[in-house]
Amino acid sequence: MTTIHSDPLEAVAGIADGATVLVGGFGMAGMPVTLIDALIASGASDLTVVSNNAGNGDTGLAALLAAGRVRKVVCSFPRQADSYVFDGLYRSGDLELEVVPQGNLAERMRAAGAGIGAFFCPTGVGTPLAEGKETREIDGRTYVLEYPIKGDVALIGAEAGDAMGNLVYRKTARNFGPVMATAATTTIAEVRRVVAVGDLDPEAVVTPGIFVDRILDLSAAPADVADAESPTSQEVSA
Amino acid sequence: MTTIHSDPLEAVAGIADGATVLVGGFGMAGMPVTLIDALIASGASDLTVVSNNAGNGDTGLAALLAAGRVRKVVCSFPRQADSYVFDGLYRSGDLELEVVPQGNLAERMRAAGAGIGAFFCPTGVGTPLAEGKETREIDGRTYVLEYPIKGDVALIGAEAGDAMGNLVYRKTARNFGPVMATAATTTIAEVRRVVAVGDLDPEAVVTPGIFVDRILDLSAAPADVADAESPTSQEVSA
Amino acid sequence: MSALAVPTTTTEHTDRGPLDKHELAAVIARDIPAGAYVNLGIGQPTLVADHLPQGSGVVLHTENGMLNMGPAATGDDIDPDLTNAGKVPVTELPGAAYFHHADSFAMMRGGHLDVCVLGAYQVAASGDLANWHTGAPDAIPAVGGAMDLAIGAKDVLVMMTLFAKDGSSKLVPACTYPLTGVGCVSRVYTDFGVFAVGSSAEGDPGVVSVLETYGASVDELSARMDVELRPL
Amino acid sequence: MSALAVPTTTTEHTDRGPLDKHELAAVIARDIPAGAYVNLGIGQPTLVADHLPQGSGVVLHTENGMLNMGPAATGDDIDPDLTNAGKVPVTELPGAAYFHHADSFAMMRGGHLDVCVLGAYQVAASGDLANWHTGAPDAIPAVGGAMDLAIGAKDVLVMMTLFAKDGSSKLVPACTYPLTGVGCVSRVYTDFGVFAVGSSAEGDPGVVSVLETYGASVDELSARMDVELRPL
Repeated sequence: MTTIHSDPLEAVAGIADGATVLVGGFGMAGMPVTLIDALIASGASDLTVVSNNAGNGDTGLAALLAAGRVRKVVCSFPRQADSYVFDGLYRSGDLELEVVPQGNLAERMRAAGAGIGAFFCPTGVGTPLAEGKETREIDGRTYVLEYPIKGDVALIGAEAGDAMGNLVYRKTARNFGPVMATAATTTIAEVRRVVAVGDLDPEAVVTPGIFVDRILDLSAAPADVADAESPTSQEVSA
Repeated sequence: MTTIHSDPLEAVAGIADGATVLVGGFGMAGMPVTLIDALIASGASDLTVVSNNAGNGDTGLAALLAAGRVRKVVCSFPRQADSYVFDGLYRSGDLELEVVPQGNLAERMRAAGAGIGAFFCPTGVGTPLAEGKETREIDGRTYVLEYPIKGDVALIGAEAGDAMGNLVYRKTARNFGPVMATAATTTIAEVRRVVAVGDLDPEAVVTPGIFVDRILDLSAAPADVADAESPTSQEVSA
Repeated sequence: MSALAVPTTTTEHTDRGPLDKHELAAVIARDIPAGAYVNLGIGQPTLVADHLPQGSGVVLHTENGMLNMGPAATGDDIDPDLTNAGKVPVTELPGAAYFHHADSFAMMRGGHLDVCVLGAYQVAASGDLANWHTGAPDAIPAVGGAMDLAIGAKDVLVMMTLFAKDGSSKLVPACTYPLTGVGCVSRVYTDFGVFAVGSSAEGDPGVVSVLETYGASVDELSARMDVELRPL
Repeated sequence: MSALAVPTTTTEHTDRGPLDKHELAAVIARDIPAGAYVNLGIGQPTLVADHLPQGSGVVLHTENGMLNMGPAATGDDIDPDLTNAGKVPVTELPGAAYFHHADSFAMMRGGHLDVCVLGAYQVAASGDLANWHTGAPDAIPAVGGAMDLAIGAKDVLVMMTLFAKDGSSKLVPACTYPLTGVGCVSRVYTDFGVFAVGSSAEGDPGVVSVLETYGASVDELSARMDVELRPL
């Protein structure tokens, strides 16, 4: 069952302190900006954030980090030209970091969503990122054993959704969204528009509704989260 | 590079004796009937066939089996009401059988296509199909280690394709096609129609052309394989 | 993880039962939570769809690659490209989605389905399931999606007759047929009653909780079974 | 598996070279087989696209989820939803396809790409690659897709200057920087020459085959490098 929301705070209500939050997007493409702002406003803290990057400038993920809500970041590429918020917290020891090769990040979340217990992966063999990990030679090639990354919550951005929870994306903004949607107990998607059930071509649905718990309809949401009403007591199972 | 063919024999040319052939379809939906007939006509033998079923009646896979071309079948469900060709060959000891749970069949081919060396899977734990296989407890659950199934050739059916090799499917005829396309060295698809490059919505392409080597255009193919010309010397790398 | 309602006391229906397969399908349909994602196995479990109330919001999954499957197709609606896992032509409801086999079974294996309803040869008190092979030496093995389905939902419900033709109970202390899955069944729906098994059963391991009986009392059923039954 | 043409003899170009980055990109583009599926890494490797001949049929992959990527977008064509792996706005060519990150990296890891072109800090004679981390103790580690790309094509080509600013060779007997991948590079394209390494090199392990030189002879390069060079 998918619920449709126009209030961003209601859409993120119930995210518990200590939760692992998967955050979609690659650069700004597919980044669930409104949901991240609502997560900041919700007050949840001690979070583990799994995302490709660790925030840019002063907004979005960087603002979540700056607000002191994040205990650990799991990502492939934290260091960027304008990742000064992350850089400062990391250097001061206030933020834990796990660096994961980008494809392993995706595949480990895919494994979580697909019920795979662990998998032997050739990426990173013989590098510092495989140190201490189990390896095995299979058919003459060496692999590293990698474990699933499961989220309590996924926050993703999509192009359009329907009341069944089905989602479609747009161009390379698709990136991590479909994978994260499968890997979290509760998946929350912000979409540019909600369409009537039956309007999405069943052949072209990228994320079937079974993976989507809540949809935030950006076309109906207030422009600023601060204008939104206070959250209801809706619960997220963690 | 994808090539488009109107001659079924040309489309399957070069499949070597002893090859492992992945054959799409679930029941008749998505079954590459014309390619299978062409494979029979090509004379290739000593094949290992990986498919969900092991043929029905006297046509398609059953005809391939009846012609004595298959050494081993890897499938989830060989025994059906009209699988008498398979049944006879199996009981007489003329055909080797590996039964694989349907989801493991799909996931093992997915692993082959995705470069995964092996994966821990919860399906079949404690059953006869896991006997002799490595198991491991991870986070309190027991898993069986499963290995990839790679094909030399995949024969699949799709709805439409373009000269880039992009494919779309129709309804539940999609089934194994997209997975097998990733898991074989050479993928050959029969399509009901070939469309101009640019006519397929890039958001709705299910199998990107990188996975497709040859397309048989059924709308341009002769009605009967016997009417087709003899194969060229085109080679399939195995 | 289970979303099934659990009754507080055992009800012995002496006014009705044993149930026929349609009545049993109705009982299962009654227990499926509104809005659940459900896979109905091949054979009798497909009857459950006929008894889901209008507006239940239940979404049917078929493992050959579809969500929001509609009823069986008839006449001109029959489309060879659109079948269920039993290869029976079906229809598509608004809001459907198609996906390939690896994605479909990932959906199951990943625990995203709420309920799966399966037939069985035997179910053990521990929740072990045997439904793919009778173990006959001359039988050709064929598993299909049975093992994937067995572990592929938050609640795996079995729909079967309680007794085999020879009168022996199919709900047993331990399965004698080859297993499909270990400890995977949460509830067993039969013509004579509904039972919670495995981790869904209350109390000691190996003891089956009786939720309801039809046409027989718990004591009468106990007398015909080797497994220990316990009312709620 | 490699589809790269291998020259029969080493050519020492004394009339040109060392090459600038555009000339080097043209040399790489010349060697990419027609119709190849190619991933061009962030930075200088993207220059290779400018030198692919019309009608080459080369299809560009970007690991953030697209095949048949077009040139960089300018002006009104800039679309925030359509970027390459360097987050630079790009365009879409007819016949493009989009897919999610797990599918995109499965495509790489599964060996479906023909060629990947990457920058490097160091490459070893064995084909080991170091291009993600200088090992500086205060550096914040960031790998992105580097390790996935390193093992993600039938041929991994490195594009780099042969010598570091301090004059030391970046083609080395063994990498001193943290590795990105082991034995994964097949060919190294530099301003001073083109080298086959690892399993692509002919002869003894640890010896580098020289395919071409630019503005220097093999002997002149050998004098400045610790790795053993061998002409074809």
